[in-house]
Amino acid sequence: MGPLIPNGILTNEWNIIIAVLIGLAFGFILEASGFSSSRKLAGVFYGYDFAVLKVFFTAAVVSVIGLYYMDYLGWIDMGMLYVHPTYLWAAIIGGAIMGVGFVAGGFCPGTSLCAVAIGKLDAWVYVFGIMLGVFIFSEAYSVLEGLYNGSFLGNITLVDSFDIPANYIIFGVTIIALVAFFVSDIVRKRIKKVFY
Amino acid sequence: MINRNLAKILAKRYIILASLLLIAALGLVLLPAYQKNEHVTAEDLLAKVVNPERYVTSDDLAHKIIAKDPSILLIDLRDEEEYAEYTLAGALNIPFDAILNADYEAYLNQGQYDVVLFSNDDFKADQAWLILTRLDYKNLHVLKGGINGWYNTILNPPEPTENMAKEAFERYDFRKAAAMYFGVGIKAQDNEQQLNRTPKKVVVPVMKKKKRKPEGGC
Amino acid sequence: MDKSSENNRHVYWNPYFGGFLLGLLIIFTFYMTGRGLGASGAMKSSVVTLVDKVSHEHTINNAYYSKFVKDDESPMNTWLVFESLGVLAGAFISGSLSGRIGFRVQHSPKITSRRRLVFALFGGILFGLGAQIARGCTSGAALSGMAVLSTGGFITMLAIFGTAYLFAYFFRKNWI
Amino acid sequence: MKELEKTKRISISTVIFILVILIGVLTFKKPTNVYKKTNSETLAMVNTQDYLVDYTDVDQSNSVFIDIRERFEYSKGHIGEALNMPTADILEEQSISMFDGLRDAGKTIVFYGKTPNEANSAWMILYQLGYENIKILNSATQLVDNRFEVTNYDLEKPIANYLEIFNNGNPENSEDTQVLAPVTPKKVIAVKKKKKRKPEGGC
Repeated sequence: MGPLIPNGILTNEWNIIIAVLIGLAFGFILEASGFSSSRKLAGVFYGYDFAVLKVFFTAAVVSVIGLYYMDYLGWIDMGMLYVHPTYLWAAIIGGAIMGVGFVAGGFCPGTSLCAVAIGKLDAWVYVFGIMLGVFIFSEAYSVLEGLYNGSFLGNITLVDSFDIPANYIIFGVTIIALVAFFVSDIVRKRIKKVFY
Repeated sequence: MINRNLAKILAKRYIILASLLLIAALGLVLLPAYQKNEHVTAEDLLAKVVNPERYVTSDDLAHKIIAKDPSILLIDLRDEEEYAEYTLAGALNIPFDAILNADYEAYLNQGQYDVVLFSNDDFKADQAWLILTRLDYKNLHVLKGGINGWYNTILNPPEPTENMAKEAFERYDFRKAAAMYFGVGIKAQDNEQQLNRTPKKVVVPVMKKKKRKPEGGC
Repeated sequence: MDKSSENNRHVYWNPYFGGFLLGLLIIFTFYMTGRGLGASGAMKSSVVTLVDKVSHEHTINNAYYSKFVKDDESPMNTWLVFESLGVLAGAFISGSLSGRIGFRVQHSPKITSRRRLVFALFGGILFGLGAQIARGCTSGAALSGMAVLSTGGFITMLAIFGTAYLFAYFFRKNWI
Repeated sequence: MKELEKTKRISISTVIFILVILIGVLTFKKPTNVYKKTNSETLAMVNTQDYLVDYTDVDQSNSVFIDIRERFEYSKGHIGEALNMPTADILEEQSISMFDGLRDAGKTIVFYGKTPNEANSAWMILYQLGYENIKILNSATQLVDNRFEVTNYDLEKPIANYLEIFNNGNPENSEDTQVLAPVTPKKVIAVKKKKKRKPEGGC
């Protein structure tokens, strides 16, 4: 049955409308969860606020469980979904650069857009920085092309990588997430409160 | 009392929520695996099989070819030699063995043309139709009777007898005219010309269907 | 506690609730469109559009820009741009409901606004660069990738948070 | 940490989420008929002629004839022992259990219709569902003078040398008469990509 638009059940014109609606909900959820505050976001790295970790892992676990249930029940065709491609070194190095950027700037692109919407000036600067970063990447593309296109492993999932059935992986991820929640609560109690 | 009980439950609320999540994940592991049908289920396939709409009669097809209907795409499922010998006007050759080749997918799996499959009879064409329909390809049709039927009705129609209805005569006239159109029974016709013409190469610029391409999103 | 909007400003959703709804939203997104969420793609589109406006020649010659420039449509006409417009609107609605709207620079009391802005710019540049290399940011690669168990998504997620924790020490003054 | 105190909404939504999953699982019905053969396997089988059987070659003691024509045609006349099962009914529960029984008993099932073409679809669907003991009677059947006759049938055999028909009635070969020859326009087919697209995406 699903996904609806790629299967032609809904016409492509809906794509734009749905994009705006999804964006609305996305922005609302991020903002209401407090992701428009850079200090709240950065808290995850200093142990005074684990909202990022909690929201992020809850979302990942809920979505992966939900999607696989829907797949089981035949409501959605997992084969039709876009699987983020794996370029091993690009993912590691890109992720590392993003990590430094995250802790230095205190936002990621999605949250910075939320912060832009409610008038945080540092987010405006941050978004400008992202655009500058994109610009730098594009200009230096000839240098980075090898990294960008290298070590391509295909649109693989963990099922392909580890050769374990998806259900066990999901179960493992759920346990990891729950342990992470538990540990984060312990850590937060020990660390000096930061008011922001 | 109630408050105290409530407080007790509330103290454990996150543990309860966590175990609910764990149960949901565990359920996924424990659910019995089953084999899935890809694309069209057998029941839907049967419903399509029973429906005679997939058949195109040779008269209809002749009408469409003569009217130069741009929406039909004829696919000849016989092998290359037979195709080279004789085929229908404008038909494209996809040998029966090759219908699942990725090269031909663009012709068979598209929403632009009404694809008419044909072979000598309609046996092979029906089988191809069934295999392709199971893949959920749309707009596929089968020429009823195949080339043999085409021969018997259009190229070499049986003459109606005196006591037949008027329609039969009209049909006969049409078939005769159609046969003429397709180059049969025309006197003083250049045979060589005919022979060279029939197995014409069909030029088909195909836009490949968009494959799932890893695209740099950000 | 949440009587005045001043107090309300710092009261956010239970993070589990936010995460739960976000998870449902991801499911919905995949169910409707077959793709995940994203954010930085919109910024890339804006950059491409800007550069294209300044010098069309340049975008065509550059191997990276030319991927996104088509003759018949604007590079802004992508799913992610519309989604990002929705994000802006949605965040504005949520912010105005809890009284969080207002132009200000948020920073730790130990640093100046100026320092915060410099670091924001620096972080933004790095994030923009990294997001392009890894083909996605936290929402596009990590979150949506994890929802379909994409290996790349998990690697990106681990790389982002791993490095962030490693470097957190050097930036501690900015936050604590 | 005010937000952590508020657990009402998350509890309610979790319960609803679990409920939806539960209802989904409880109401879920497994697909009854599952393809056992892939498309390429089917194609390979179809290309052999193993599934066609001549009337004389049928091992009468170990075979069951099934007439896949409509009921009234069957009632007019049929092969001696044949059962009737119109194509539309082959996936009914009773039919499937009958096929299962016959398969387990090691019997061969022979489908026939007016022509092999008619029995083709029913055979193909059941073959794809994994019933390998079904064959098609490679014969035409018809009712002649109230007697049901089974005649040989030439499957997919070209009935004529098509070229001959062009030669017939064209005895003289003149070089200069292209006037009447209809020049079929070269068909230019631009196949556009289909509506159904793989989702693309990324961040």
